[in-house]
Amino acid sequence: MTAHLPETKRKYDLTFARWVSRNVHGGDKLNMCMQCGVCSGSCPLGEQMDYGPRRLFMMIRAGMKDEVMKSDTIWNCVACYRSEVRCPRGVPVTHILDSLSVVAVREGYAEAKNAETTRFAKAFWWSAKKFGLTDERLVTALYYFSGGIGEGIRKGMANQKIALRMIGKKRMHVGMPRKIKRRGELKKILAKAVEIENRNDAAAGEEVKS
Amino acid sequence: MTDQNGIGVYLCSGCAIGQSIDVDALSGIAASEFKVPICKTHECLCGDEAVAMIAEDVASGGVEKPVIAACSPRVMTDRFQFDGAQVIRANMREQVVWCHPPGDEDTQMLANDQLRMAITRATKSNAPEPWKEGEFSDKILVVGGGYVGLSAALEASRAGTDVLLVERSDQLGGNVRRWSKVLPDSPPYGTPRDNPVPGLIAAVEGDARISVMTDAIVAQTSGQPGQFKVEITNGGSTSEEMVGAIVLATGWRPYDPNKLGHLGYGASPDVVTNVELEEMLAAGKVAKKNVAFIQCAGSRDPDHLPYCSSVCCGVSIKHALQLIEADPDVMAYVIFQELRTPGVAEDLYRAAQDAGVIFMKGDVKSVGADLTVVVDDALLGEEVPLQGLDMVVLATGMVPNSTNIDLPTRELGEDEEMPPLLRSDIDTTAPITVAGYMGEEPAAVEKREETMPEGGPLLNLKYHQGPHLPMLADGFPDSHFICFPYESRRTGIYPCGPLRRPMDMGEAGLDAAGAVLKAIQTIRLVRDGASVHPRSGDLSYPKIGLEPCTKCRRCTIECPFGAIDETDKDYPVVNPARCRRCGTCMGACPVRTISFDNYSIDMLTSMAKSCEIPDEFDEKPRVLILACENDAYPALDMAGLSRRNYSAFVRIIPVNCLGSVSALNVSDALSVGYDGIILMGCKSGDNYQCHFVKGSAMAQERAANIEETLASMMLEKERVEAMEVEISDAERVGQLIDDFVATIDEIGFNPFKGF
Amino acid sequence: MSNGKLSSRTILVVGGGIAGISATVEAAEAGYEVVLVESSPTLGGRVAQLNRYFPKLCQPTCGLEINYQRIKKNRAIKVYTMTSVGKVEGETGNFTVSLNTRPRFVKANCTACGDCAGAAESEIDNPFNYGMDKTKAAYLPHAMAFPLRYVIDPSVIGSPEAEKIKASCTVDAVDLEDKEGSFEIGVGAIIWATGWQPYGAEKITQYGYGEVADVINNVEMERLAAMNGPTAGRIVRPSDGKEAKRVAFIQCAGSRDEKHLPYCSRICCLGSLKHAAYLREQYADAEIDIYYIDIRAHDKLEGFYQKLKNDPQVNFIKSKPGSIVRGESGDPTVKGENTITREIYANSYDLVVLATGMEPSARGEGSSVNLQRDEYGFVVPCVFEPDGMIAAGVASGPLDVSMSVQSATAAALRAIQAIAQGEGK
Amino acid sequence: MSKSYTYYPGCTSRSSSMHLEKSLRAIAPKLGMELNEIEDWNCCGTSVGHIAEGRLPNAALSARNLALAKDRGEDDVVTACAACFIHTHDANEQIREDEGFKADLNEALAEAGQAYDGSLLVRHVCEVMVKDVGVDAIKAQVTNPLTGLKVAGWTGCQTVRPFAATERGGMFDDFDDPKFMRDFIEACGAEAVEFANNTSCCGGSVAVISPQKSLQLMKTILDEAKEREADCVATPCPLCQQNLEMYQDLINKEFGTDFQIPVVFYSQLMAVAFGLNPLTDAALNQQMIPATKLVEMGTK
Repeated sequence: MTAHLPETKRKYDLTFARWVSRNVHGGDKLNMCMQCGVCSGSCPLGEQMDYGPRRLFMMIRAGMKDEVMKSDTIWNCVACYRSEVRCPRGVPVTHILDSLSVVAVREGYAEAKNAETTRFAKAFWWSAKKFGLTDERLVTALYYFSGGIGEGIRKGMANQKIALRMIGKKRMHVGMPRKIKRRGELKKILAKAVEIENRNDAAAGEEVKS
Repeated sequence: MTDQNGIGVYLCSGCAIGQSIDVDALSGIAASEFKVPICKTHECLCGDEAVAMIAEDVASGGVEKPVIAACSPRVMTDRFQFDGAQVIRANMREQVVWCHPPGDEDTQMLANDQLRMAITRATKSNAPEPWKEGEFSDKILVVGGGYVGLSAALEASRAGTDVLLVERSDQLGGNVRRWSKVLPDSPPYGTPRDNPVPGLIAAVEGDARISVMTDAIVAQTSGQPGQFKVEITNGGSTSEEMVGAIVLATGWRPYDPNKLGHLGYGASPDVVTNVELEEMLAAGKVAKKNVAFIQCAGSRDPDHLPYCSSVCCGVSIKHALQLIEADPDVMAYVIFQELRTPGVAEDLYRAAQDAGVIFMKGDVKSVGADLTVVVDDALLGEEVPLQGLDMVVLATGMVPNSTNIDLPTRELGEDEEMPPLLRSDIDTTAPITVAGYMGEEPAAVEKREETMPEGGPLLNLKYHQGPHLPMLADGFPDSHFICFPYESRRTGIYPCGPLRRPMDMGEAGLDAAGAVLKAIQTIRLVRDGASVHPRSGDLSYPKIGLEPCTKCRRCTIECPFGAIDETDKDYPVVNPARCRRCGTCMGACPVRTISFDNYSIDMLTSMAKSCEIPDEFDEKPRVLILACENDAYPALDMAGLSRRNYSAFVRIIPVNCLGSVSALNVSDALSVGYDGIILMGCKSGDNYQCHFVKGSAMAQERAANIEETLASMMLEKERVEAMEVEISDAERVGQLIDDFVATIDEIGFNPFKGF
Repeated sequence: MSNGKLSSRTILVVGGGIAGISATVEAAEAGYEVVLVESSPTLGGRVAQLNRYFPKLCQPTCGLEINYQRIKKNRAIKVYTMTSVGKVEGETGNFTVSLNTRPRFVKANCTACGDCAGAAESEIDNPFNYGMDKTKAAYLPHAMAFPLRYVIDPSVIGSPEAEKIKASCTVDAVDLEDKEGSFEIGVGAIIWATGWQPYGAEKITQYGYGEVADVINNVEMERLAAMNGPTAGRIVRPSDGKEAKRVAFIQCAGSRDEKHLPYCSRICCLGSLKHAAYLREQYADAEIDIYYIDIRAHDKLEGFYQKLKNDPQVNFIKSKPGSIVRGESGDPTVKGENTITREIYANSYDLVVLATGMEPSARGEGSSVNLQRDEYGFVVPCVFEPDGMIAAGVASGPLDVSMSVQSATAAALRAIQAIAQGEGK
Repeated sequence: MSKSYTYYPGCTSRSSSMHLEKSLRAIAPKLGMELNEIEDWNCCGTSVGHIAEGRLPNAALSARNLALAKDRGEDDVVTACAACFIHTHDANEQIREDEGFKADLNEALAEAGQAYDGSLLVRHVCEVMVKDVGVDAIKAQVTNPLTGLKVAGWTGCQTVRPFAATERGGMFDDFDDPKFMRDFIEACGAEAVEFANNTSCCGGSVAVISPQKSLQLMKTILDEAKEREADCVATPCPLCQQNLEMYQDLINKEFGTDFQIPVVFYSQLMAVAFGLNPLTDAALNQQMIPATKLVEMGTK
């Protein structure tokens, strides 16, 4: 995948902000942010974020591409939507953070620092694509082990008790994973969607370069 | 004994008056002491039956001055209005029975004196003859042909009034004439709208009621509302016009950008002001891609303009929107401290955000010749050099044209004094105080130096107070700007628009209409010889007996409204239509030769003297309260309404304004045996509340002067006190009175008692 | 008036707050007959409920007193309280307006002696103090009420108490049979000065108004500070009467918020600054935090802002708080992000005041009339084309008192123009 | 009168929140709701799924479900899972409003011979209960009022956000202080204790990835439930239920507390209150922390 993000030469070079506005889902509403701080002040994990949504949005305006893309703020969103529903200007905070995380992965910013989430996402996607359903046991296991055998065992052990209790209560499926019937159909749809997504990305990249 | 002809006394026994005091005893006083021919008692004087009774007495011609001894003069005013009669009220309810114990000897004595004072007032009061001399003009002079002046002229014309519009430059339209777009004042609030000024100019030029003079200045203004004589100089020749009222719409000028070197003005031709950009936009496309707007360029800056110019945030937003509309690739930055788009103008802010304008909060540290703007970015928490700009716009503020910048200050005549300017209405360095009395008195703060305004006067007023309008320290004309924003201290002259305070065009348009209404109203009232606000409709006016006059000029100097001129023989001459009937002149006159038909020093003194002063063996001190009728007197009524008891040793006389109280009233009262005197008025100082501007201040000054008199009479200075109360001080006013009476008790009785 | 009509030179003013009163006296003193109708029992509107005006910190009743004197002395003015507009028919210069009256149960011959209140036993929530205290069911709206005339609350009508109240009146001013009524007048122009109401703070659920103790709104704060308020001017917490020394003000509580009031209400910043001044005077050790987005102290009001900004005990925190919750100690706790320091705070206070905004009054007057309103419900002011329907004061937009008077004075002129136009027809 | 709804159960209905599914199925007939499952539905792709392949492939998952639902011919799609609701509703709204997005997705759907135009309305089952069924109708079904049971009604975040107070979200409750859980609890005859943490977040999917960040959030919720002496916490959200129940031991270990607070679904409360079998119908046998008092109430 090609790097699409525009180069920013200096602070408040608006090319990055404009790119975000056009290419990040909900990014067009970022303009409306008036830096009131209600988002960061409402976030359950606000204290654990390096910048918090408000400052992150200001940094997007200021063209601070690398800092934004490397920020842990986009990974700590718990998707409670509290900031989004409280925002006086209707900025879809959760959607924007979500979409920024996609960009961060695609542009290669996320792997190193936020491998946890991306690994989990990949495990999750693997299950959805393969079976059409999320198999919690397999997704969890795959995620645990995606960090290496050692880490997998450590995490697995830590949660083993929970897993066993879940299984005991018939709330975790064991045995062959459940699957949807027309998996072939789904596979075709998803493959096409990926193709279109890449096509659109390329077009967006062209736009930036021109 | 004075003349009792035409006096009828009507005593009410309702509202607990009858149960609390002996009304028959009052009746006896009217008959025996004052020999009043008619004295009637009724259990509900405000009822239909009793009102009809009084009306009949008035109609039959026997009673010209009904004295109503019932409730406060502030209530039932409409019930006790009788055509052709001068109604005098004795406040028996709120200030006697509602605040003093029933059946008490002191309460009765108070009631007796209350009646004595009212009857005395009646004997000393004549029906006012209104002043209506000479020809009156209905025409309105509008000075200034910009947006506000044009609006005012059209507003007046549409109300059926003739207008003379005078503009100093050679064409109409003012600052806004050359602009392309202006701020919106109607929906959609987020879209700049087309400039209305060309349309207004056409409308004015096509309006038969409006005559226009350009290239013209007002060389002199004399006379008074209804009869202003205005000399207008136009291209070397001078003509004289008679007008009824004046609307001042001389507008504003941009703050001098040459004083903004610290924001890069002058360092590069691409550092421009918002006004310069306005003209560039009107001239055509502005080929700039990266533009920064620096807000508060000169405004909100103690080294430049202390106030917020109100419109600059909106104007920069409008400019950014215009630039982006012409070229969507424009990058516009607005660097602000507090973004001010109040009210529905918030829509404009949102429109700009939506269009991609970037707002940065922070202080500008420097602007380089290469147009690098260094911003201490408050939200990023770091200093940011904003580079790659090709234009920097300084959002400069508005300076009121409260002086004529084209003219040098007129040479003062030999007998003219420098105009006294009011001090700043708001002193930002003073400690916080709400009323100034609840906590500790704030320490005195040194005021900014009072300076003469730059430039020549606008109207060249031929007033004793000088050719300028009174101004506040921030350069705006004085106004009672919360409740009565149009009240300037020059009756019949109404500043409006950004001249009055910084405002946008929507507001300024309304302001023009408001000023025109006041002008029309004044013209109408003065024709009838009636006062304008706050004593609207008062037909009396000060009359000066020249025989005893010592030409001391105190009346001319002290009149807050500049209503008194001097003849060439130095005698004072009143312009009744300028007068607002506060009586400051009357209080100022050392020889009591200024009085109104129904209000005089003699009347106040006689009322005070009419009270019975017990000798010291009775151990009943007497304290005279001269109370401002607008704040202090209602506060005393409120104390009654809430049944707050206070000392019954006080005798209260309402006055038009404390400014009308003379030092002589005080010495007269002391000489007849009053033990103490309270001058009770409203808040003075920067946040003055006095609707005659300086009544309380005058009272304080005079009370201070009285100290000398007291010393010469071998009396303690504590016997006379100027107090400030507010209208809602019902509880506190009682406490103040009780404390004062306690002080008098300590000092002991006035040795002149019974002298 | 024999045919029930006034002349076409008459101006009807709807709403007796500061804008309506100003429009009335200004038009009347310019020589026109004016009918002023007010739906509540007294004139004065919202300003009568203010303790002081910014920035002079003087008392609103002072200006009201002058205006009442102007009304009392002017025979061209007729005032109808407890009266509202029903239907409007006709056109500029010639409107027929039906006015609806609510029963007051007290006649015009009331002397305000107070005997009826003495006889009344039951109590109602005191509307003057926004229900923060009680008043007798026979009551004077407040000491500066105009007209100075009692009101009997409909809740006691039909009870033996009502008969007792009636019996107490020595001038027979109590009329228990008083009914709703209506009458028609003819006027040439109508000024709508229907004013505003505080935005419902309970709608901003995260701020806990009505749920968290000692979270109040700005109009309630105004009453707390007033000598004739529920606490006789002592600024204390409603929950336990404790002195409110550490106080937070939350700006833009509802305003500048697309989910509530998208516009800026203009007055709230200065209102909170004024409240801070009240506190600073009352308690030497008061500590005040003002949470704001932008302090909107336009024109000369800037000086007042600077004055408070220089006070070390008044802190300005640029932050729109996320929420207000009950803290562990039971005190209201404000949570959010300080946008300048990036600090996430949870600060406890004695009292939290929500600076709620203004919305156009929903009394519904004129709802049957085709007034041109903007998307926020404000009546769009007509410029240069007087159509005989004129907005004044906050009915036309979020204005402060000074601007309301300005707008009302302009409205008086527009009404005169409309009449002149009508006469020219 | 029964009304038929197209129903999307979501993956957890088959595993971790099987008890929600079971109890809902048990009470639905009593409330006149006929739930008709979308045939061969797939995972909605919620949570972090978009990170792996992007927004469009992710939305394609929902688009397939919606296309299949559309074929059933009913106007609404109802789901009981908060995450499924947000994700599917959001995808649906984007398809409805964004023509380009709709075209792209239909291009993908065409691969399987399907199409979708955005015309359905995705609804949360709680919204249906509040708006279509009504609290009174719920109350009318109560034969075994849960008198004396103190319940902390915990709505969580996603059930009401970001859609509850929007036109398309049904305008059924407030974002910050929703009342419907209190109404449901009281309709069942139980006591709804004051619960300030009504919409507090449990940490959501971040809890799976880094539990440490979320434990404090969950502890706050449990603290209040304990302080209010609640017998149990009731929630509509599968993830909330799972997190709060699953991590209690870890919280106890981390903070030295001794929480043993059952966390149940509103549907389980209703099932018991409606007189159904507490273990099988209400599926209380699947609680990791047994809801003993509730079970006892149902077995009387």
